[in-house]
Amino acid sequence: MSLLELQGVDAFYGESHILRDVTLGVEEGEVCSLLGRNGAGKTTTLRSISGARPPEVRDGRIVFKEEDITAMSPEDISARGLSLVPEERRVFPNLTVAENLHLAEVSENRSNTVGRSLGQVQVEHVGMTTEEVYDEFERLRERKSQKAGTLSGGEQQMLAIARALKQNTDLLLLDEPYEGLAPQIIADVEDAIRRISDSGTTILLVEQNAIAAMDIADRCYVIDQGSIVFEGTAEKLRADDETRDRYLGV
Amino acid sequence: MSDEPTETPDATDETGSVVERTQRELPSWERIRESELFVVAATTLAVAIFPWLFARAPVVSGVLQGYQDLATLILIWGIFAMGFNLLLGYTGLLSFGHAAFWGGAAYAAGVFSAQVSSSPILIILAGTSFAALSAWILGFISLRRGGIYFAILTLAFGQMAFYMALSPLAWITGGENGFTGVELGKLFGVFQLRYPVPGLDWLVGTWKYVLVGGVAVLCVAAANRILHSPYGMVFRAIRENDQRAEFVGLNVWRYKLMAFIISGTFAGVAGSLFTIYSAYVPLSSFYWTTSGEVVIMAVLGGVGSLFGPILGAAIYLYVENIVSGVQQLTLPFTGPNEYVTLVQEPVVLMDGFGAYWHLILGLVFVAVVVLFPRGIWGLLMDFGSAVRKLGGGR
Amino acid sequence: MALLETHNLTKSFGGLVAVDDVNLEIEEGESISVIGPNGAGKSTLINLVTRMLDATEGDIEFDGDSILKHEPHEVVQKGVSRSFQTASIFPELTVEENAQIAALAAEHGSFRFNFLRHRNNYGEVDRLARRTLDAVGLLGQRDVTAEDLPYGDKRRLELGIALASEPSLLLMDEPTAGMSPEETADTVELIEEVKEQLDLTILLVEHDMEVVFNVSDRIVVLNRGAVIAEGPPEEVQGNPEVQEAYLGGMDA
Amino acid sequence: MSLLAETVTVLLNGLQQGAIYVLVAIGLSIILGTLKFVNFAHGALYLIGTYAGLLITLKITPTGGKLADWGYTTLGLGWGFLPALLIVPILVFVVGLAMERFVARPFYDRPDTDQILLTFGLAIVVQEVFKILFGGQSYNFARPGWASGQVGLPIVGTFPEWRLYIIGITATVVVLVYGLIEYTDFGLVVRAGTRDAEMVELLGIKLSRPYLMVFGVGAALAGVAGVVGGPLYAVNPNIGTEVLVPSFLVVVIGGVGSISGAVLGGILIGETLAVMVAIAPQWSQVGIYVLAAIVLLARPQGLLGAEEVAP
Amino acid sequence: MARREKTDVSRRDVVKMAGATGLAGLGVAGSASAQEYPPIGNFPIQGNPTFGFTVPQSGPYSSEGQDELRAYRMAVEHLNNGGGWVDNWSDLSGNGVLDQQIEFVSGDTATDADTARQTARRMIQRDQAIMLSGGSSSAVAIAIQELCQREKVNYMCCLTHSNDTTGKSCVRYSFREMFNAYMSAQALVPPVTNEYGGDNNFYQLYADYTWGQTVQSSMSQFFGEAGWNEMNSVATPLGTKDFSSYLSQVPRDQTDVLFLDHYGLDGANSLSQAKEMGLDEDMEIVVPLYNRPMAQAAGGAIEDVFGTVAWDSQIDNPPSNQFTQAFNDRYDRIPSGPAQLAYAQTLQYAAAVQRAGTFYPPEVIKQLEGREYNNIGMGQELMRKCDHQAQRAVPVVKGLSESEQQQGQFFEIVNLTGADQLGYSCDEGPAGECELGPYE
Repeated sequence: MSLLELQGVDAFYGESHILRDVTLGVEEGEVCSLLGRNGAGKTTTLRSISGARPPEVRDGRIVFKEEDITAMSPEDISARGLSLVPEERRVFPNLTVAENLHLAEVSENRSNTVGRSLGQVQVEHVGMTTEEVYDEFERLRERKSQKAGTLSGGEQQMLAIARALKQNTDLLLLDEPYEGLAPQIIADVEDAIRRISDSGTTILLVEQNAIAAMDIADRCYVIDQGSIVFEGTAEKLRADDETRDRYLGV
Repeated sequence: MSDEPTETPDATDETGSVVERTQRELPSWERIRESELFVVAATTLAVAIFPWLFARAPVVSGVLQGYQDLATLILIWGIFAMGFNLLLGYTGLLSFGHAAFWGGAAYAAGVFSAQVSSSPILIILAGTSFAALSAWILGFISLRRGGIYFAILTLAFGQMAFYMALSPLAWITGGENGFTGVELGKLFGVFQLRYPVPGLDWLVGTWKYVLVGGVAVLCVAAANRILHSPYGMVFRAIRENDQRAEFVGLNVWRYKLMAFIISGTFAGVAGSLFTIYSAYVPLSSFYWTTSGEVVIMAVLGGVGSLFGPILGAAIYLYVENIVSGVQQLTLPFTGPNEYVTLVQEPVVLMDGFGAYWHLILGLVFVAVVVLFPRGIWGLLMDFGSAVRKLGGGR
Repeated sequence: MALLETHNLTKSFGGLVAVDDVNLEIEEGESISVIGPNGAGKSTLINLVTRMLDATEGDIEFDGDSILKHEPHEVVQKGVSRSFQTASIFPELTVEENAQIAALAAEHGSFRFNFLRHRNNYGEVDRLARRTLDAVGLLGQRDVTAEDLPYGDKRRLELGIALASEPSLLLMDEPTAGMSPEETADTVELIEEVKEQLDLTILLVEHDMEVVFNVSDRIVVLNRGAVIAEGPPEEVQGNPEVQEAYLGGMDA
Repeated sequence: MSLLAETVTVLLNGLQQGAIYVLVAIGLSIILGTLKFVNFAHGALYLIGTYAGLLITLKITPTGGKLADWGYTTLGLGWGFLPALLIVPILVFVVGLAMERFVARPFYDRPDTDQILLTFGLAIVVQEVFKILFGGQSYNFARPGWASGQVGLPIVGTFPEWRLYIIGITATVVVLVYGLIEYTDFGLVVRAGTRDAEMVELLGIKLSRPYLMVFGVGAALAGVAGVVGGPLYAVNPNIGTEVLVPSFLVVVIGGVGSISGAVLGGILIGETLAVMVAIAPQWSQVGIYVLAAIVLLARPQGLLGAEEVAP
Repeated sequence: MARREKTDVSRRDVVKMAGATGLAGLGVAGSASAQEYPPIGNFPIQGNPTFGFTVPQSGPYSSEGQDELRAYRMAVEHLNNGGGWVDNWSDLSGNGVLDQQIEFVSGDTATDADTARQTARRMIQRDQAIMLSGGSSSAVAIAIQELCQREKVNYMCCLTHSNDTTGKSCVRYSFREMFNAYMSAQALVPPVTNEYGGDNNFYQLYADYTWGQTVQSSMSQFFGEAGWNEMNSVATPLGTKDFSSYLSQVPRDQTDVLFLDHYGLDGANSLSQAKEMGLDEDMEIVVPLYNRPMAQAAGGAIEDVFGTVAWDSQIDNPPSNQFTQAFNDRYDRIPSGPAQLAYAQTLQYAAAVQRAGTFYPPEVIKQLEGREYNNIGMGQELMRKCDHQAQRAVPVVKGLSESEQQQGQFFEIVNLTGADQLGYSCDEGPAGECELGPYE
């Protein structure tokens, strides 16, 4: 069975029906990419998976490590080894880089908060140590006592990814990590994602920058108007001119 | 959705015009109730029979234990609460400083009566103008901030007025003793306020009540008109979505200021009437508890409606003045002093019941905030329409 | 002369430059779409023009006058109206009242001391409100409380409110966001209709290409706050820079 | 008395008067800043703290109220002041937890206005319950014997020992709370949650518990204020509301959510009172409101309020 | 204050007029004997005569109010059934007043003038009270007596100490048994100068409202006349809770005696804070007017502090002892000063009605005016006609230490300064400002 499965998910923002019968699966160890135009429902999918509200999932199931996480709170889902690097990074601008990173660690000491509901689920990954993170992202080490709000966009993106890596992540959800970044920086981020993937972490990458995403992904889904319209390997998508043209505009 | 743009409503939507036609043919109860004439007439009638019902009617007044002056006081606070609600209920701004306008008007009216003229009408005008002016100044400053800041700022300014009257201005306000020099002349130079109304005293009592009642009807008419003027709609629009109101091109800030001034003016009318009513201005009219009381009245009665706050004022004052004097709470129809006595020996539910009046009001208030945001008036309306539905009506 | 002009318009939040030195000209009667990837500064641009945000640098001229000194409601009074991305309506008012508020502001200016005049005396406001509701196809639902409308109709009402302000320039922020394909098609049709009917100039911010290509005379492409391309739809579509920044990737 | 000595005495007095407001205001401020909850019932927590302190410290004879009617001739434990200083904050902390869970939490999503109305009503209820139980009259909360004397100070001569203790206790508590917020994981979560609650939850941190703690800590601070402030004045059911209004001023002057802001605001209010008393006593009460108005108009977010608060 | 007789018309006058137009007024009935006098206020009485007692039942003086109410209740019981002083007063029968059983209503003043006036209105209007009594603060008393004058209802003040009550705010319909600030000062001079010497520097802090101001000016006047030197007197605004800033300005090395002219709660706070600052080590402290709630709230701080009280159960004379005894028998507690005032004032009124032979208020007033009596435990007294102020003895007390205090016992009597050493003529002091207003 897949690490993560969405089975016929219907999600709503208030009254507007955003996801329609979305079914997809992410296999352990792969880089899976969810592509689509702006507003196609990509972010909604990620928010549904990670437990953020809204959207409201009214139908279907979300299964992670063979456990139904559909109705769980974000912190419980996170405790099971699923981390989200959200759109626009969402680092805490009033905290220093070190504090931002440390915050991710705080969540590891959560035996008192979610221990009971965690049950027998095995936590396989242990988050990186701060040193490992700094080794990965040298720039952050230099800026560690700086407030995150003063970092550049690329640095904030690195920090957001680093923060997720510090958790015991089995599945990393990346929401438009390249958004608003300069090309050189995009290359850096792409590099980092590759290395993370190589180290064994499963990744679900959401992008509207289809070409960049196809570059890195093993498998792709394309979503349009809230429905999955394509599923297959990156090669297959590259070969499918019609889909690319129609849904991605490339 | 039709393909072609059309000009006439009927062509676009037939059902709409059908509905309209039925409404024209069969004016519904709601429609009558909405009409301005009906509101004023009903208010006049209610104001006219209220003191009789409350203080003199057989049986009813005995059960209610009311008295003439309390009826007058209820109308005065009713005006205050109704005006306050234009701000809280309709515009969505919670002020904790309306004592400044009530008290300011009361003192201004008192000082005016002693120094300038004892004509009741002029006293009311003087007090009201002073309140409107104060509201303009305080509103101008307080409305720079919204939400809780607005509540705290108004609270602060109200308290400032209190301490001003207490000490630095004691030479004119009488400080702690209050202002005792109120002079009251004849209404229109003819009617002594303390005299009963010839021929109608069994109904309305004194000229004082006629004055207060008349002003109350005018205030209801004015408030009703304001709510049915463009302002009413703009106020509600601001309450629901002030950003959108700004972006349809309305000067939201000035409308908020107007709501504040209008509600301050109503507070001023009420405060001036209070001076006429009591011939005395207590210092506590400036204290923040006065602001708190009007908040409680408005919310208790129901912020969503014109009359809710008046009902709230009636309930509050009734509990404060009558229920607080109840020494023993007994089961109805038990004990010798009931109109219908079933059991001679009173069944005492609670001793020293009156002492709990403030606590009871507090608990009811909390319950209303949590459970019935539309207040007791809203509850009654819901109940009324439920009954009508049961009776087979629409 | 252009209806709306921006000169070197710049807006930065802290270190981030959201709108970078944008020079824009919109001629009267034109329909312009602003497109660009997420975070390109499209919404910020609209917020600047409607004075929701203060510009860091540059100037905005509407009808030949700078509007930087004006409050948002004054800008609306001058004829710049906007619709919001999420239906920003007055939920507890009826549909008709929603339109009347905007009509009132259009007919009576931003403020008036008319608090003792009955609303029945404002026939012209009613007429404008009804005409607008008719234009957006909501006249039949005019007595419905706005929050009870289905989502698509709420967005329609949102547009109606913007139109009832009698704008000469209408700014629309993603009018089809969250709509089903059918609703989107209806909306496109609606936009074209009202544009014809009401003789509007339109500035549209949109990500849905279909909508953009259908509605626009001209397209402006923003990327990281700056204009990278401008021109008729076909031209922009073929522009490699646009392809790269917006549609494609770095090695497309 | 020399001008210098007088000045220093006035400043010291102001510091002490401000200290109580600081303690109450910090709680108000962090609850408002973190939970976005407006607590008009915070004064009631002060009230509870004072009565609890009184009853733990001393044995009193109720002379009014239902307790006296029910035949309680003496009340209180008479354990002395130090136990009260330890127990009361814990007690009020628990009250605060209950308040968060059953009062505040259901209202987090309601508008500010509803929160104000609810807590305003609650404040009335608490005050009335105390009035009914203990009567409306005042009780003497005697200062502890070991602190009722005078201490010699340079320049000023003597100063009441208890008031120095108040300054000391307040300073200690403020430092502790500051440390809690700035240097602990709990504080880190709270600061992060203030900015972006959803992201904190996405990081796997349950916020309901830190929120509960924030409310509890804020309440406990009001409890501390009640215990140390109680002996300064006669104890009666009105003290809660009396302390609330100036404390709100402190919060808005200092800036919502800022501990150092609350400290600065409290000291400013205290000093304004003290200095005005020395210069123009008639205007002393008016002075603090004028101060608040000026600060708010000149700097709407408060003196140390960093965040641009929504208008 | 401006005169108001021109515009003032009582409701009963009006009823007459209404009657003349052939319409039922507010329901004039009454006995034939009552018809000798024209209707005024709530006269003639329908049914049993009702007294209205306005006491603080909530707020800071509620315990005092409860004690007053006990005394009022006892007074009505005694009037109706005999007992207490009623047995000794020749005017009173112990069988009601004018053979009518007295009923009473009570209401809360909350020590707030507004509430008090509202309560008084209710009693006058709904309960048709023929006489009101009560009050435990000057603002309340002044507010109610002003209303009583307008409504032509007798008012018997209870605890009100301000000069204004029988000074510039005096009214025809109100009488005060309680002494005023002026007399407090006079009474304090002999024992205080006796104890602390005749040549002292004194300093005053006074509450900045009429009561405090009258205390302050009275203390300045009489201690000045006694040869003391006033260094300064500083006003503290009402609402002040923390007096430390004021107290720290008192020059310790030069001041011999400090007067704290604060009442009740404020007095408790200022006195405790003065002690806390150790001012008592450098100077003596005087609190011109004590009451029980204050003593209770100040605790041990009142030790050795001079002041005056309305009355104290330790005063040893037959009426005082008799009252203490009766009260103790009835309620099993020691009565407070205001309780004695409440009891005495009710009986005084009833006796005046008996003498007048009618409840007709102007006649009752005439019976009270200029009355000399010696039956309430304060020596020979005179209820002055010119300002309705009783000229009577004033008890001077000293606070007991905390360990000596017990329930109902907070002071020791130092002196009962006699009426002959107190008072002022009708054209000086507060009386000089008094214009009583009309009888009818």
